Amino acid sequence: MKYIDEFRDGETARSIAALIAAEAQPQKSYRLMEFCGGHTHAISRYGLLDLLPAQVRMIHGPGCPVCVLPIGRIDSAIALASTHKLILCTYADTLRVPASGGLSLLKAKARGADVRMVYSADDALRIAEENPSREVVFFAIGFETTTPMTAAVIQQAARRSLSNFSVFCNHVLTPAAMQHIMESAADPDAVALDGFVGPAHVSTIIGSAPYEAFTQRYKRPVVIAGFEPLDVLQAVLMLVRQINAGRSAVENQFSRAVSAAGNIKAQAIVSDVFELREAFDWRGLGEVPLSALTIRSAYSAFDAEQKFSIAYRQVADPKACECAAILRGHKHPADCKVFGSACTPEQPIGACMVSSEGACAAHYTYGRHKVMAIRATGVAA
Amino acid sequence: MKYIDEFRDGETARSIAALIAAEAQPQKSYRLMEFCGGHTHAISRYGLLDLLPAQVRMIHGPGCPVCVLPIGRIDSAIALASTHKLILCTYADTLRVPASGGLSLLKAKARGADVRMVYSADDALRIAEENPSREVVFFAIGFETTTPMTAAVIQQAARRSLSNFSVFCNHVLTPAAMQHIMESAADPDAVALDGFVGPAHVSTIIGSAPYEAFTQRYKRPVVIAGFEPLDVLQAVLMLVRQINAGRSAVENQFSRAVSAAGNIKAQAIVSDVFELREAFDWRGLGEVPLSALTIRSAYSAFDAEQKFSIAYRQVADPKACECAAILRGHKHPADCKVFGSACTPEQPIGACMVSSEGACAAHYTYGRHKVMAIRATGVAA
Amino acid sequence: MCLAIPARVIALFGEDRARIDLAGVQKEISIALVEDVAIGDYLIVHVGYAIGKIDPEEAAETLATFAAMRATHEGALPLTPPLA
Amino acid sequence: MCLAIPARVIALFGEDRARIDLAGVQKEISIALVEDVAIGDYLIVHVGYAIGKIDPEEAAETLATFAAMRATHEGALPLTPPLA
Amino acid sequence: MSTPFPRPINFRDGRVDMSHGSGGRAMAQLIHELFVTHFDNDYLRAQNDGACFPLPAGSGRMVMATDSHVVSPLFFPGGDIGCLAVHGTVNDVAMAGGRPLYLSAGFILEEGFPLADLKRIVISMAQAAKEAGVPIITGDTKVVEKGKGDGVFINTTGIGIVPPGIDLAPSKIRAGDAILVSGMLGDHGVAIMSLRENLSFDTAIQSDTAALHDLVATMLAAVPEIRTLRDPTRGGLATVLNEFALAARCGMLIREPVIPIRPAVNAACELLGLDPLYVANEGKLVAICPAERATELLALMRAHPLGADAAIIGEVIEDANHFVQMETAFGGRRMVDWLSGEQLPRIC
Amino acid sequence: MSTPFPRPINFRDGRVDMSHGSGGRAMAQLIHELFVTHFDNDYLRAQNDGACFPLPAGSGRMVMATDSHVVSPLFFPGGDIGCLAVHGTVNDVAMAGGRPLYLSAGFILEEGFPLADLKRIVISMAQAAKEAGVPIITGDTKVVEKGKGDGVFINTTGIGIVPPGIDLAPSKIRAGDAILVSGMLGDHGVAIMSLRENLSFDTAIQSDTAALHDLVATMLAAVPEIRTLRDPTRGGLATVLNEFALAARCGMLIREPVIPIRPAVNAACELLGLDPLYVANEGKLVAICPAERATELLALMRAHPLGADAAIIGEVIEDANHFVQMETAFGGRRMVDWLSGEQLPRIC
Ligand code: SF4
Ligand code: SF4
Ligand SMILES: [Mg+2]
Ligand SMILES: [Mg+2]
Ligand SMILES: [Mg+2]
Ligand SMILES: [Mg+2]
Ligand SMILES: [Mg+2]
Ligand SMILES: [Mg+2]
Ligand SMILES: [Mg+2]
Ligand SMILES: [Mg+2]
Ligand SMILES: [Mg+2]
Ligand SMILES: [Mg+2]
Repeated sequence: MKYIDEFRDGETARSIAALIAAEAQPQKSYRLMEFCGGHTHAISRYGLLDLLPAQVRMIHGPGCPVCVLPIGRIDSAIALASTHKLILCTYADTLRVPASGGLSLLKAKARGADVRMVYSADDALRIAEENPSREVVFFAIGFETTTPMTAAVIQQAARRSLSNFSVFCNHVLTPAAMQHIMESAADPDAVALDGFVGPAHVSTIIGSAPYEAFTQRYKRPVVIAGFEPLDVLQAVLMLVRQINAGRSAVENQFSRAVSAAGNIKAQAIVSDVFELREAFDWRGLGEVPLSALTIRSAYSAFDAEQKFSIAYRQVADPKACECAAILRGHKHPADCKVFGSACTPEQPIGACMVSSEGACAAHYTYGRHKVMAIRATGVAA
Repeated sequence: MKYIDEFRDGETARSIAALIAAEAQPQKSYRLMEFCGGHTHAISRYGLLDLLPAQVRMIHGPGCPVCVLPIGRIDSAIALASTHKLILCTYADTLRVPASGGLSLLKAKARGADVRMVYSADDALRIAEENPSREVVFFAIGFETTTPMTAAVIQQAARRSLSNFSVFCNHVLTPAAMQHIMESAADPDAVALDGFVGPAHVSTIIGSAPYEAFTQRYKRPVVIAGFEPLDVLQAVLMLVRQINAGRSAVENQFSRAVSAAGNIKAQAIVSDVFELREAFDWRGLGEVPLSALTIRSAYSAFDAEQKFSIAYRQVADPKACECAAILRGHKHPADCKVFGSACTPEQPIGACMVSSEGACAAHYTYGRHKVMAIRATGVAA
Repeated sequence: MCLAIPARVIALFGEDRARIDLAGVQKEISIALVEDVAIGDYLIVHVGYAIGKIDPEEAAETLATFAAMRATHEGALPLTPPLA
Repeated sequence: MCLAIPARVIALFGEDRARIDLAGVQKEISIALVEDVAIGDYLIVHVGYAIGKIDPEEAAETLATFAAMRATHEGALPLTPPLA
Repeated sequence: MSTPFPRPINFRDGRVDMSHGSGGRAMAQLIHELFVTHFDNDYLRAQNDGACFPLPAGSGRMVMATDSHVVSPLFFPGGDIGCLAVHGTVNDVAMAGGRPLYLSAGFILEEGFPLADLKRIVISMAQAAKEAGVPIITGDTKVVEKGKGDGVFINTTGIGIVPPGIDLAPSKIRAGDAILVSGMLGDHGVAIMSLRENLSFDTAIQSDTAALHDLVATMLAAVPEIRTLRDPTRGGLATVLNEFALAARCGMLIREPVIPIRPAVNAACELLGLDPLYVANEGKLVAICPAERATELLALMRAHPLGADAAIIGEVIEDANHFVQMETAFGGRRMVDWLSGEQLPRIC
Repeated sequence: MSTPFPRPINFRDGRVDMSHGSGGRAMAQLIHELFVTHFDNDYLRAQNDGACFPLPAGSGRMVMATDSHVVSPLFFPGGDIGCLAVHGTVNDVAMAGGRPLYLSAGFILEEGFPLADLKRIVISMAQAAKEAGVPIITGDTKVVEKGKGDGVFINTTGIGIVPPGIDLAPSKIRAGDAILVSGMLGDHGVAIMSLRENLSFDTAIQSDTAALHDLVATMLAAVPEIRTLRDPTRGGLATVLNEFALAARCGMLIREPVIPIRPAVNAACELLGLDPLYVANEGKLVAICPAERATELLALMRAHPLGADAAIIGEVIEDANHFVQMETAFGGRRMVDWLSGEQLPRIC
């Protein structure tokens, strides 16, 4: 597969790794947060950690839209499907996210709620057209990458005057979350992160420019990277080099798909339909100002939150869960007492165990053999 | 079972039969129409014909509400369920009645129509209350016996202001059909029937009085009989005696349940809700004036014919079918060329093969061994 | 025809409901269409409603007639002839 | 996150639709979010929509960098150590 | 860490979801903690996709029988779909004259089905299998989406060994043979119908569901001349007799007064417009045997707890039309035809 | 009049209705004109509720395996539920080292299902059974109401004979053993997914559904030391290896670059966010054999038409955690865990 296979070559990986090993200074610490679950996935799936020297540590960020969806919003989605007896369309990713009372959308479906898995926002629109006598809500989640499609179907619904279709919008914003991670510490300068691997496809949409303010303000380098393993390794090398040089610039490893300005057409569609939400509750991170989108009043007829008077009720994250610390880079999944025992991908307790891109799930699924080995031998991570 | 078993005693039957044999005059013909399918059923099921002398012949009348339901009205019921996508509630008896295009309610159900079998009209009302967002139509069929329940649920629906419930009324009247059988011949005096076994439970409701005009006008005796085999035999004996005496009175064999006036309370409920329909198309008989009921304007909100603008389209009975002649006593099921070959209870062609009470179905199910024997030996019936 | 069967009333409830028994099978039915129902009455039950009552005296009379006929013509007719 | 994959455009239809091919797997997608799509382009496909195009020159440049790095440090690191 | 299932299944509040049929960890856990635990035998514990067992010793033949169980409601007076699924197939093996050896069980679960109900059913199956002495040695679990199933369907397939000299077949039926039934007819069907919404009535009647292989073994040991056996399940006695008549190209004549039917079953049928001859049984059999052995066979059956109400109900006759006829209690004779369509409650 | 079915079934426009499961005339006719006609063997013609067959001669053991088939869509590139139902159970018998002898078939039909489709499926089953040389000797038909099934479910149960000396079991697996697969992985699952509404994509990939008993016989004849065999159906290769690891209390290490997967299967998985190791196969097997016999076994498999793309993909290792691990094409190592939940298409 062109533009895929070339970026998965093991020989090249070892060459880049050798450069990283050569250039990373032994006494220095390179704590790099890959913001995005796509990178977390690549790191776990390809075993990239094995290729990095000990002083280069990868920290999994909150960049998985499924993981960060707060319990309260899943509860609302379940209530829409169960109480209002409407058709709730959702990407499969959200089906197993734990909600209150041991529920999830999948369990609500098993209890009779009409929850339909869609592969594209278009399918939700089609379902609404095929079921004119029933209300259809699209449970929209995702970062900037997934937002334009939701905007496009809302525009279409408006054009077709579809009265039984609406969107429960949960789209969130990457730069705001990155900023929050820095801001939420008492002293941003002391945050235990030395650089960021910037998201691939989010940046395809928003461009590299939005990260400039971030690097300037927080003096941490950001390297936008593709999701293939060589992309990640090259980005790590680029970060190591910036850190060595004391620089903190935005660099673009994923130049084959990301420009400075991003996808202008998609941005225009998004800003026609959406506007900034004052604040949004992120699972693990808590309330983050200006970190999400809401539907503009011109399209309020398609806003499920208004149509069905959805009132958000904040639900505390489970006590035992260390996600908040993990998502901020303070802890590792293996540090959580319930990892792999009470908390598993089958019965996740916290956000990070939900999607295969969550920090804990990725570790459980792809890296558990190492954690187990570590536990067995008593060696700390 | 008290009031049941005593009326099924074989010894007594043979005694009554002996009296009939003794009293029926050899050269005389006693062509007796049991109007009602209930009697047809009893005759077939208990093999009563074996107990009657040759000159006493039983002729199966049109007294099976399922058999006489015309194709056009089943078509309308299917259209309600299929085109209007509503819930059609029906007694199981109607499910297999053949409609146009090889359909039936059962086949429409198999093709996705929401057809629900109910045991009582009350169930239809309950289904309407349980499905407030859907239209529910009760496909009401039956003679005078089954009409009061339909009237009662319409009254209840009105009391509860149920807006999603209506009735597709197909209730028909016994005396009108009996009269039609006499009238439809060029010369009523020449009709090949010498007496009538009058219906049991219909008469429980309407009483014996309504038959007086009939016997006076057509000079044919009517004996109202219960549905147990001894009831039927006794009624036959009573008819033989009247015919021998040249009398044509209304007599009541079923005096344990039928009075002259009938069930006044039920009659009142019926006449509150229903009024005479100008004419009704009977399968096999064609259009019969004043032979059915329709919902009064005070209850028109519950009249599915008005609510869904059901236009009756007459559909000709199948060519090969001899039902019309059979129902008038001119022919016997065995006279039909397709009996038991193209026309079977599984794939009925005509009305009389539909319900187990139809003349042809009763013969097929209970008496085929004799027809077959007759055919094999070439002996005419 | 109209499938209907006599069954004995064993309990009366409000709202025109009664419980009937037929050889150990019990069912709740509506008695909205009949008047003056008492426990012990035999009701004629059709599609979940009583449509009438059995008059025990009339029934007894009919049975008496049968008995009389039986006395006159005991077993006078043979059983069905064997299959043709 | 944001599962997206580059695939080659093999046909263009009206209403912003295109057909893409990925190693013999073909699918119709929406190109409503991207401009100037030509047959032969590699589009980045996410949930049935193209979100951007691969710039072949930039891709070539990245691959050239890789080649250069490979030349400097061939096979310099061992495979993963055996299971602990 | 020797199990991949760190948390036990919640059999109290849990529900079947699609993951229980995915082949993944949730499914493996369900199989281990429910099926293997309760069916409890070495064959299942071996965790193969099939079970190996010793080739039966001796001569004779083997028999294989299968039935899917789709009964609704799942729980009914006298039993549930679980024991029914065991009895149904054990009986089909027995009707071939076989001594049942092993069963397989295939579950098709509907998403959302309460795990508590599933557990109850599995325990009932395990109990029935144990009582019958026929282990469930292999199985399969599938989960279908909500609305594409009906709670649970269970297929059981059984194999057994038919002793040498036993060769039952309806084609062996001859005119003059006696027709026997092992007990009261219609109990199962009436027990099921009493629970149906819309029909609901109260009765003390319980399903007769039972495993008949021991009764059959007793019968065949004494009267190996038995022509054929069949359990009158769906479609009841009438259907079995029509099947026999068609297969043997003969007629059947039964006598209504001697057919054992409980008064309450008759009453329920009167109320609903049904004919008890067509109502299902799950613990009864119909036997055809040479007339001269009928009395002896009857006595034997009556001595067995599952045959206490057995009766000789009629005889096989010659008839080119293969009709089943009945002499009524009343003295007439009528046909007992194949069932047309489903037997449904009638109003007329 | 020798048949009670005066009019033939309309297999062109007809639909399954409740009467086809009632036990009555419509059901008897369906069985005669469809199942008995197409499956066509003396066992079925005998019209018993079970089929009797000769006790297999010789020594050795027998095997019994069951599977219900609930695949959707019912017809797919390369096959349909009919042939799949035959292959699926023939393969389970074969995986135990058995030579399949007989099959049973249990149909659960949904009211409204087109009889034309049913006929097509039955003909496909008959063809597959014939090609495999494994007759379907007994069956069962149930009809469920519309909305309580999904067109048709088919349970097949098979029995076979395991030659003396063959005793396959995952518990016999030892560290050091070689892991082999018989061909390209993931074809069936991808062919099915390509037809799913919402996902629909076009590919030349066809289901690999096939009966593997001949391949297995060849393998076992030459290398009776094979430890165990399994067909990686639901849950794919990853699931089989995890099952083996758990049962044998060992670990597994496979090598990504040598696992045979078609580029189009990989591409489809990339598009949908799936992992081909978890995708279903219906004509492939996984074999574990002592390392020293692996090369010979591989050569044998490759010489068979159903094993042309066979490969040695890894080895059994010691591991107290019973993990399955994979050396990636890339050079790293990762776990190949049990599937969590269903494998569903992802957006992230
Ligand atoms: S293992 Fe579970 S509970 Fe612990 S931090 Fe991760 S998600 Fe939270
Ligand atoms: S056998 Fe059929 S076609 Fe002939 S008269 Fe009777 S119902 Fe009509
Ligand atoms: Mg069977
Ligand atoms: Mg059975
Ligand atoms: Mg049976
Ligand atoms: Mg299986
Ligand atoms: Mg259901
Ligand atoms: Mg299996
Ligand atoms: Mg299988
Ligand atoms: Mg298998
Ligand atoms: Mg069966
Ligand atoms: Mg369905």
